[in-house]
Amino acid sequence: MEGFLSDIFIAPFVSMWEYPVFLVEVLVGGLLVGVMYSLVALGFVLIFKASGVFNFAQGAMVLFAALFFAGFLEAGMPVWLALGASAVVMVALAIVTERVVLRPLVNQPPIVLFMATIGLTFFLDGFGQMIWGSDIKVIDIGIPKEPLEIHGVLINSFDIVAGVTAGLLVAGLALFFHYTKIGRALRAVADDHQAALSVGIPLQSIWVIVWSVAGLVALVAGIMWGSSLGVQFSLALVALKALPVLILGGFTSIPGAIVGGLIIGASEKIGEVYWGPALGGAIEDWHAYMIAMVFLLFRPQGLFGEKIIERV
Amino acid sequence: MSRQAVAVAPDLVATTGGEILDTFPKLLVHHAAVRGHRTAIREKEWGIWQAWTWAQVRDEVRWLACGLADLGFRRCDKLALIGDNRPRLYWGITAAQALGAVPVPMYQDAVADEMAFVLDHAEVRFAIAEDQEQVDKLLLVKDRVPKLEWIIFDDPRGMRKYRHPALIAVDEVRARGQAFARANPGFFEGELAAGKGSDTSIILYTSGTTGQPKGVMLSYDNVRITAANAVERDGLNDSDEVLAYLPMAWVGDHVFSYAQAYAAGFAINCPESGATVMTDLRELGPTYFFAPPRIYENLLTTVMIRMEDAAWIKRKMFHYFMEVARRVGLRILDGETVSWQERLLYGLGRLLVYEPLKNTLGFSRIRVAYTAGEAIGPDIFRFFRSLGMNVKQLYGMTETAVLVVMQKNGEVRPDTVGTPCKDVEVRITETGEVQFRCPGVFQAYFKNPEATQSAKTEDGWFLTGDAGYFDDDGDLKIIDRAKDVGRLNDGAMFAPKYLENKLKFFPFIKEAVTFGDGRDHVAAFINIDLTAVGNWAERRNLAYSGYTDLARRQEVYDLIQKNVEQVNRDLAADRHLSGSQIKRFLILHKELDPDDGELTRTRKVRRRFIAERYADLIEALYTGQSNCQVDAEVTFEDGRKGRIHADLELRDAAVVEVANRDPGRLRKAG
Amino acid sequence: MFYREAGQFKVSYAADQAIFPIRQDQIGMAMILAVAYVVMPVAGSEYWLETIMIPFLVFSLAAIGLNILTGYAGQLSLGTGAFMACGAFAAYKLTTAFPDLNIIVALLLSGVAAAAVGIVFGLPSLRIKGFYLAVATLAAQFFLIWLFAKVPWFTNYSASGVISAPPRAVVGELYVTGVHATPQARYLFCLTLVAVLALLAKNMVRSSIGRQWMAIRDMDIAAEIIGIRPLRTKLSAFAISSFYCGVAGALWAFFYTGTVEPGAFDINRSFQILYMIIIGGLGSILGAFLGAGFIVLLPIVLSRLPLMLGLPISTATISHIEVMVFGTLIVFFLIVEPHGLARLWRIFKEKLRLWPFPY
Amino acid sequence: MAALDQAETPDADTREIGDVLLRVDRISLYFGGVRALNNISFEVREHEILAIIGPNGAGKSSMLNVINGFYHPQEGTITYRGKTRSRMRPYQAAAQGIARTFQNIALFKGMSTLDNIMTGRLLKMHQPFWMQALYWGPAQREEIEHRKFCEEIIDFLEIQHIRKTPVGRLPYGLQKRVELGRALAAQPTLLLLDEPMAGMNVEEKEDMCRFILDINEEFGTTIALIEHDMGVVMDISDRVVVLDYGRKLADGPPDSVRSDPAVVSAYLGVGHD
Repeated sequence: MEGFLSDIFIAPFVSMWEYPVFLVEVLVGGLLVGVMYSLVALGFVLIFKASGVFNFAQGAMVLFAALFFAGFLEAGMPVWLALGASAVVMVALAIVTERVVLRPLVNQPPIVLFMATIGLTFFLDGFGQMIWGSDIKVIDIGIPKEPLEIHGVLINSFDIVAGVTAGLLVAGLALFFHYTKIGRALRAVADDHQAALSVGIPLQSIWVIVWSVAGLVALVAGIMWGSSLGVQFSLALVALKALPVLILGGFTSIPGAIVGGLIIGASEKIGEVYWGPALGGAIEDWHAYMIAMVFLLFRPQGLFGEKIIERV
Repeated sequence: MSRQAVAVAPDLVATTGGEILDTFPKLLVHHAAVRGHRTAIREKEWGIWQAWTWAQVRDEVRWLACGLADLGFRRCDKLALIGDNRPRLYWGITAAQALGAVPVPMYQDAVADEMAFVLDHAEVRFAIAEDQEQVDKLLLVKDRVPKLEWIIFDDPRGMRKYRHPALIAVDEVRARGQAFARANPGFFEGELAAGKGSDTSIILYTSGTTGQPKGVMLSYDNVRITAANAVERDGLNDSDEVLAYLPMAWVGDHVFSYAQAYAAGFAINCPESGATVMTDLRELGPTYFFAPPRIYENLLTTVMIRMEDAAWIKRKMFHYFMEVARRVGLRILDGETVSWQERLLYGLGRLLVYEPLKNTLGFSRIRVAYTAGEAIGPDIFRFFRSLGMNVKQLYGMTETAVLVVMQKNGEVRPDTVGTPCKDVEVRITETGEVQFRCPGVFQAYFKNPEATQSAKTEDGWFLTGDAGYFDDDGDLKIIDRAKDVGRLNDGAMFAPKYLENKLKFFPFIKEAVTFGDGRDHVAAFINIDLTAVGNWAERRNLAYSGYTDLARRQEVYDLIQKNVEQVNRDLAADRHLSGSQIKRFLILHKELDPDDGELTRTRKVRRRFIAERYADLIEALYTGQSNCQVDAEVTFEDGRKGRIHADLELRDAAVVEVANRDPGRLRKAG
Repeated sequence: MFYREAGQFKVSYAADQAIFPIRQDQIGMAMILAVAYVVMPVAGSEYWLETIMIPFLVFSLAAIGLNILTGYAGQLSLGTGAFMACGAFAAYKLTTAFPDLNIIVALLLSGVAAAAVGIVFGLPSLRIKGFYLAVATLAAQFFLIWLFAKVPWFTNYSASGVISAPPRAVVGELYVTGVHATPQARYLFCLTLVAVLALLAKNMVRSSIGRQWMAIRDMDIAAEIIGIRPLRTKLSAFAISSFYCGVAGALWAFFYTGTVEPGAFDINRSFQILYMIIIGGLGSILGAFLGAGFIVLLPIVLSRLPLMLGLPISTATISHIEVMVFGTLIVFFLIVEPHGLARLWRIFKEKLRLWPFPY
Repeated sequence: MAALDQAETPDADTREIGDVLLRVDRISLYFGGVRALNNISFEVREHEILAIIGPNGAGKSSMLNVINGFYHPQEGTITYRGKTRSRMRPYQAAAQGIARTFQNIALFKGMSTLDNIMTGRLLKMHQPFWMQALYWGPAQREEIEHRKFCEEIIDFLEIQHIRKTPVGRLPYGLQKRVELGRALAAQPTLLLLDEPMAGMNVEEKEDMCRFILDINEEFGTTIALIEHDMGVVMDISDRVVVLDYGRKLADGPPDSVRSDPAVVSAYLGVGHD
């Protein structure tokens, strides 16, 4: 017991102190994984913000997009064409989803819409695998995977590419939201559906756009995750990792998704490396949730969420 | 609940162990002893049917009676009861009777002035009022009826601030009664024993078609023996259930809900409120039911309207099986032979339509149901009977304790009223008037010897004033008031009510008034049925703003004209009445209304009053004008008066020429 | 059509508040029980009892549990599987640590253990609501499953990390778990337990505690203003819900599969139960049964359909199609009747009661 | 419901207005930088009907929210039944006998009329949950006993016909009545009504007025209400407090408030009502 306590409360800190470079490596690695979480969380946030739908299918969309992309590559398409074709598939998916699932359920309570996205998850999982099979596919789009050494810290170059891509995507989205008419309309919807209608944009179009954008984000995330882990069913489970990110960042905050992702990624890696062995390993399954939950108790609306003022 | 039915032989009702059960209070004590744990009365209140057993009712009545006695209520005093059907009001009747006093139930929807007349005429000393509404009316007229000493109220709601010295809560009377009973053991029993069958048991005021109401005094024997005979005839017993929903002041309720309940020992059930009667009826599912024709009519109308909105296939099925029912239902009910195919089809109809339909109306458990008071439309009558519901007609009046002529099972016709009951003698005079001598014939009209004399002979015959005859099957057929039966100038017989009823049997016609005595032809005033015609108009996208507007529409006139002409065709087939077909009619600009004195409280037409009031219109009908201006005073719901102006259209209706016409002499029955 | 309500009037509040106030419903229920108790054990094959009826009962119980929390108290939970696992492992520890403990007591105690865990994980519900809470319950889901997998004490240091139900009898030699237990005995035991617990649940939701849950669900602010203490009410829902899920988990391990590993109670199990209450109907005990029946039967029907139709499809493809159809059906159901099968039944029953009228 | 007691008050036309039940003392409430209530003081006396009036945004609803513990004022004190309260939750206020209704009906939509009213009875029900689960003996007796009480409220408010109807299906006027019933079920000492007659037609308003007066009269419940309809306010209240942008303008009997120049210029004069 004493040994266990020491493994929990003393040894990790000692080890961090003794090998700071390793700590930095772990931290950077964690942050870069966190960026990938952010990518998935971003999809959630976009949809939740614009339509109030808690889209559980975001993870399935990542898998779905990756399956199509990998499938197109296997079929011999060049990368840019596969990318374009997959984008078209994701937009088509957004249109079909809006028409078949969302529109008939408009005005239903949030939990019903949430359940519908679970139904959608099943459909996407089944459909994607029915077409492309359930074997593991490899995505190789030429991103280098050699480790790089920067100031004595070893970093995987793939992770850096992924981080930069995610960063660019986030920046692009931020610009899109702030400087385009559609983007502004989307923000208006998030604040007030009535207001959005008065701007003159039909709710349906807004939903299609936002689901398309979320689909494209999923495509990027799918390519990134797929390149690093291979395209397989477990990719869909990445979505579960994104949920604590959401709690941390707030369901409606894009910066929250980014920062939340970084925090979760970093703490997860650190926890796994320093505390994992003492606890028997595989703690990354839950410890992000634990962090998020403890955090929630102090700030129920998340890091960047708006304060909830209850009115009578 | 145990459903052990105890058939009640009349002798059991009459005597037990040497004791003569000749009054209702004695019967109550008897029931409390014999079936003390069975339910005597229920009231839907606070969401459930609150029930009292016979033993509990006996105690309640005893306390109430002692409480009344404590307040100074004495033998032969009069106790007024005003309100909806409530257990405490029924107990009030028995409590008064127990003291040898006379209960006087009054119509709860009467206005204060009408109440003042009855209170004053009946010399009422005490009154039990249901609630604030009735108390307010009583307080309003109290100065005009100096004999009224105490106003006992049941529901204290809203009267917290009332400080009138004559007011007392029924609970307080009950509490005083408990104390009084403790202080005077044997008092109640002594008073009970002092009552005898020939005493006056009740005074029921009839809202006659003319003049002021008359107080019909009925003895215990009148009511009790009549009720017991009817109980015997229909085999009613203490497991029956009846819904007490008709005005307590009406003899119909008094006999069916009070006297027969005591005679047979069954339970009566008071609805939650006037607005919930239909729901309560459905919940309760009575086994014995009495309703005037208009209630059956309303039910049929609702059934048809609701079915109109059903899905296409359901509607088809409904109409198909109703057709089957029309074909075989009556024959099955009357015990005639029917082929097995038809029986099978009818059985299927029962499963799919008849039983569920009866269930939703609350008639699943009906063993016997009656209608009386007015003629019932043959279609309505057949509709309910074809469903397998044993609805029958009877004939009687307040002055005979109602039950004198009733239809027997298996001998039911829509246009006759049946055969005389036990101990009933019937004779028909030269003029066609029906007269009775029977146990139910009343004692006298209270404080009105002239009226009594003109209604009752020395040797006990009651002159009904109705014209009628026995048909070839020995069933009595009533056509009209004898005095109303008149002659057209060509000598043809004119029975206005018979014509009016024929008109009213059409769903679009709510009321009709016909004229023709001493005239060249028959003419009619029509009141359309706002619900039915309104529905009809809606289906035709006919916009209208209200009754008056709808009534003057050409389309509506056309519709009514068809009905009038159908009546003429029917009349042409009757050798007595073919000469009195309706030549001209108009649709009145307003609904006939009891508040305007045009109808009685029981919604009977006051023909003479109407004739005077609308003399202009009648003249116009006979002078061949095609239009007529009217300007009439009306009373609104809240009692305000106002005037209506309208320009009425007068129409001709086609008549069927009949070659050979019997001058229309009424046959005397043998 | 079959209802004959005229004459079924109520003279007491007890009768008016009965679970089945209408006689025809009482008869229907009696018939269902007769079929469940007599026809099923006699006529049902072992396959039918073991792969359909017992899981149906176990799922129904879990669905009742989740329905109490989500359907009645309005607290969305994705941690049902974890609470079931609590019950399963608690039952295992109890029965192995105290071999003489009656199986019924052991099952109920394992429910209590799950309830205790439920209370702990319900604590955040005071501060957080809706989907935030749902995600927080995922913490319970992942943490607890990890815990049972990683801490060998829970499996009595079994090398495989799997627990097996020891043979236990209700009375005497009447074995209901383990190798000696006949499918009939196991089925009847489950049936009785589920029936009793369902009755208790129904009683709770029609009593004061149930009204408190629904008040919190429908409008938490108004509920607090009329005197309902939010935390206590939510925690009571968590506790009782977890109790039901825990007992269901124990039944799963002891009566359905016989052996179980923590993975059997993973997040997919949680979602499965959630579908049941959504498809069956939120806020309805009947709905829990209907939903469980639907979800148990659907995969069986789906997996046999191609065979029955004679379609030459590979098993892998069938399983993918199955998943797809399942997802589609869920969406379809939500669109057609978001209030679930229980609402459909209620509408149907209302029609029958008013027959032949439309209203 | 309350047994008719003729001897209780000798004078039939006045209710005994008693001691101070609730004292609001120099209350100020801020939301962020916005000052919703500014140094408000007034008293509610036992058995009286007090109306709080003022234009939209005057802070009337905030005042009720402060009284029943939903908002916590930054300054000032509230004394209820002689005890100055510390920061409390709404359910504690309920336990002390403060009930209320809401401007935008806050019924439990998924429940029937009866269940809504039964929920209001909750503080009086004490059987443990496991007894409720057994629904046996004391638990069933308790249910029935409270059902009886609720049936009397249903009778009082004349909503028998909608007893078992889910409240979501009821028209607005009836929902308001059910909400009043739910508040009454708690047998409150102080009843707060937030615009009980908003959005009603004349007939419904008359009914509601009668119910409010009857409640006050039959049960002696103290009532503080917010209302826009000046006619109604002047008719039924014993005293009127006028708020305007968080300040108190006037406080007194209807007649004196009606003629108060500050009130006339700020409120009545602008053609309200």
